[in-house]
Amino acid sequence: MLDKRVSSLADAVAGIHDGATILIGGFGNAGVPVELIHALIDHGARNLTVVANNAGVGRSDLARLMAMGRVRKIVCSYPRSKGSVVFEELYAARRIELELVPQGTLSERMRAAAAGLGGFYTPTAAGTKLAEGKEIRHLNGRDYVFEAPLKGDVALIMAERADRWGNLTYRLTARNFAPTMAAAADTTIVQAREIVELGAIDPEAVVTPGIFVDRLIHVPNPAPAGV
Amino acid sequence: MLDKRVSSLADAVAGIHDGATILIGGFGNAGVPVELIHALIDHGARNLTVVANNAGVGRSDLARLMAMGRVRKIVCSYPRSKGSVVFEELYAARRIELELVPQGTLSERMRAAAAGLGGFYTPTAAGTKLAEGKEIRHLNGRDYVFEAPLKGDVALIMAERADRWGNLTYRLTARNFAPTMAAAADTTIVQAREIVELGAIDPEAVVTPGIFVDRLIHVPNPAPAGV
Amino acid sequence: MAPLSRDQIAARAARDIPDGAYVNLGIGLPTLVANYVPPGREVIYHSENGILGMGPAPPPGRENPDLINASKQHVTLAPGAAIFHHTDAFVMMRGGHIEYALLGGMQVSMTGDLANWSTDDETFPPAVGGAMDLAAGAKNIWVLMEHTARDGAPKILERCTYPLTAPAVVSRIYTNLAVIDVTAEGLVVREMAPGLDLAALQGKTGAPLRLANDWRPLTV
Amino acid sequence: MAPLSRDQIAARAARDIPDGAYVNLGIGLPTLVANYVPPGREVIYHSENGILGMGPAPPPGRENPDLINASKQHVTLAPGAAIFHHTDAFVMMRGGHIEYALLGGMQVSMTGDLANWSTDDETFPPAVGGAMDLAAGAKNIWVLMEHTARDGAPKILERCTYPLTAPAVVSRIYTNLAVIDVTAEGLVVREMAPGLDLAALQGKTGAPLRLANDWRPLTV
Repeated sequence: MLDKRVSSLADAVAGIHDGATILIGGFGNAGVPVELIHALIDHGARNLTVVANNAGVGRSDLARLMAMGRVRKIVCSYPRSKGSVVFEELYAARRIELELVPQGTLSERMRAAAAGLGGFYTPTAAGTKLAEGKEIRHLNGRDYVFEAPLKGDVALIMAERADRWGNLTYRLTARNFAPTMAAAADTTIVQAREIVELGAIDPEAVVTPGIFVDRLIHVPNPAPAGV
Repeated sequence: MLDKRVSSLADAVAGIHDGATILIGGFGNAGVPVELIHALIDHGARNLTVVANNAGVGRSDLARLMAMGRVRKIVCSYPRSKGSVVFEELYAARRIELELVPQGTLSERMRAAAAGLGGFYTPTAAGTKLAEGKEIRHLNGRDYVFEAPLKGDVALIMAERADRWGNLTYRLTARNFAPTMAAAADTTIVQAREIVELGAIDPEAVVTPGIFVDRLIHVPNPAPAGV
Repeated sequence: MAPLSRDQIAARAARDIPDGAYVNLGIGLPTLVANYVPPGREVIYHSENGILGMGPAPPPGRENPDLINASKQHVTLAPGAAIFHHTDAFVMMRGGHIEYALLGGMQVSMTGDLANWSTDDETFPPAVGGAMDLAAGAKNIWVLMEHTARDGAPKILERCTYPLTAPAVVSRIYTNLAVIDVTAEGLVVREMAPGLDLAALQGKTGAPLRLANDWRPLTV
Repeated sequence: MAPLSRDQIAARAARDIPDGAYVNLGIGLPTLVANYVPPGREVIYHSENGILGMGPAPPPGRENPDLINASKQHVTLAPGAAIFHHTDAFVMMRGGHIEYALLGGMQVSMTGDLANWSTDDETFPPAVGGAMDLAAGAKNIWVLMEHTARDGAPKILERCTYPLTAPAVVSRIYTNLAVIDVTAEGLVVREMAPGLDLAALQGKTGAPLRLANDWRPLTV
């Protein structure tokens, strides 16, 4: 029987190794897997590379993980957020590395990893300093930048509803990066508000098919992010 | 008011020009936009390039369009089907050009066009004769083939349900290539079994957002394909 | 001379958005545009975090924490809205499906180069978000901004001094003083604030301007 | 000697599919595998036209024309199934998410090259479908085929003579005569049909075979 449910948050994040690349879902405060981030904090892995759209707010959650010196590098489109402080401090002190990636390129690079592609050419950032040092190719009368796939060892994401095979649905814009990240990591770990019987999710309404999910933990009342 | 509904099949296919590249949805007999193909036959455009997974069956629908000498070239992964005859005849007589593309590459090339990418590297077909003459790049210890985007002037697709903005849902595996083709053509023309009020489709259940759709014709009882 | 207020710049740009258009409004000044679209026009707003058919802000107390826009503000859905994931949202942007992107600008060059993401100030970390994807991909890029910086320095230049967001993408500029088209023959003033003449406008602009034969006073 | 029937080849391969595996069954012989998965194992079948969690054929009269598999046969959905579009189906295949692809084979080389899409016969048009994507992308490629062609010619060769589907991808071969692993040290016979010895098997094989120390009789 295929059953991806685990019984504790500690089990959910077990085995994450030092130096791992962790994809973390969420855009603003929507879809942030708060309890999984807390579990990662408790777990102790360090020297991490974190891929996320933002670099945390306040001093909790991802910001706390960074403040503890556990994040070596962040790959991110918009590290500054309303209320972000920890990233700025670490950046000014040169204690964290930043790879700044345009948001669509960030998402597309993860999709390329998910899809088994070797890379792609995008017009985004062509002719700007974010393309410096990258391969430029002129195609169909326009400059494109070569971008490589971006794969995670682990993805941490939040879902609305799940079944034991790992089929997922999301809630409105909490969906954001989650479907792409789920498919782009070797081990995808999901916290779900609700776990339903197999067959209870309409096959046409599944957003993330279970094949992209490895572990599932039930977190019925997640704490709000960014507080 | 944004209203993509047109009142006749002739209006739906109006303006398709000779030499156009037409993406046609469907896999097997599921999701084939039969009435739109008939409208294209009646419309008269010729010298067409057709992109479709199969090259028609029997002597009706797409096979009929080909038999009329209206298709110069077909881009396709599996031109032979159970019951296909017209393509074989034209191919043997060298009266049609075939570009054979692996099914996943076909789909991904259309997605690249939809996504504004300049091309991508895929491991599919590397080391095979379908990669002959193509750029090969060694990335991450593996050979990849460069593939260019594949854009349509027109896409013809079948949906289950639509609203006047062109939001679409599909029926089971009739979905197949339609969401990708809808996004990959300059003019996307949809026949829908049902047209509902704006707001009647759950925003989270929309499969093809209306931005990818240009014209919508109500065909409540489509004829089965392949007969 | 009667320069426009920020709301008036937004209202002026709103007048040019056609019925049925797919539009992405950038952070800041452009977000005001939604308040001024003329009645009777149905405009479909895109948000890069996965919404097409975004509605206005909810009434106080009706905010849904899972329904926010790209500026992380609470929003609603219009009837006909669709929700999708980030990668698909950027397919729409990069792939030329968004018809109009109305963006803020720090600088615009006479050839339509846009700089709106970084002042190259190294004392704080850079952030780009979706600005480059939108600038590279939307069909029409309109910039809404004050005509000059706070210190009076021109923001419309022969060449941008700030790092580019994308080269040669802006087709129209709406400022508090003028509406200017970026054309193959250079910058063409379509509208000027009443009381202003071309010489005065040119004095506040860092690139040569030409007055359209059919130019009109800039009014809302 | 007791060579296996086609159903027995399928049954033998089915025994090696672990509980909870994501599996794509190729056209022909591999489709029989689903009939022989040992009870108690939950196997999730993928179909490249957009199904994960494909169930068996429906009873006569209950066919749904919109629910077909990659061979265009009517199928059903298992509880827990998901439907998606073609591009996403191939993300699963190309991206290494499918754990086992069980494919038919025309020829397999001693280094795991697979030829299963074309005999290079130019009298009829070529067709490839999803064969190359699956062969290039699935985690484990197992080939199920008769040990020799109808004319007795070996199908396991030092080098394929037919056009390749993908180079160096096959890890295991199930035939009517043997189960053979493709290893870095060459072809290793894990199981042989009762009554057959290595010399006899080698006589029907176009590449050198080595017998595993712990080889066993091939039974279902």
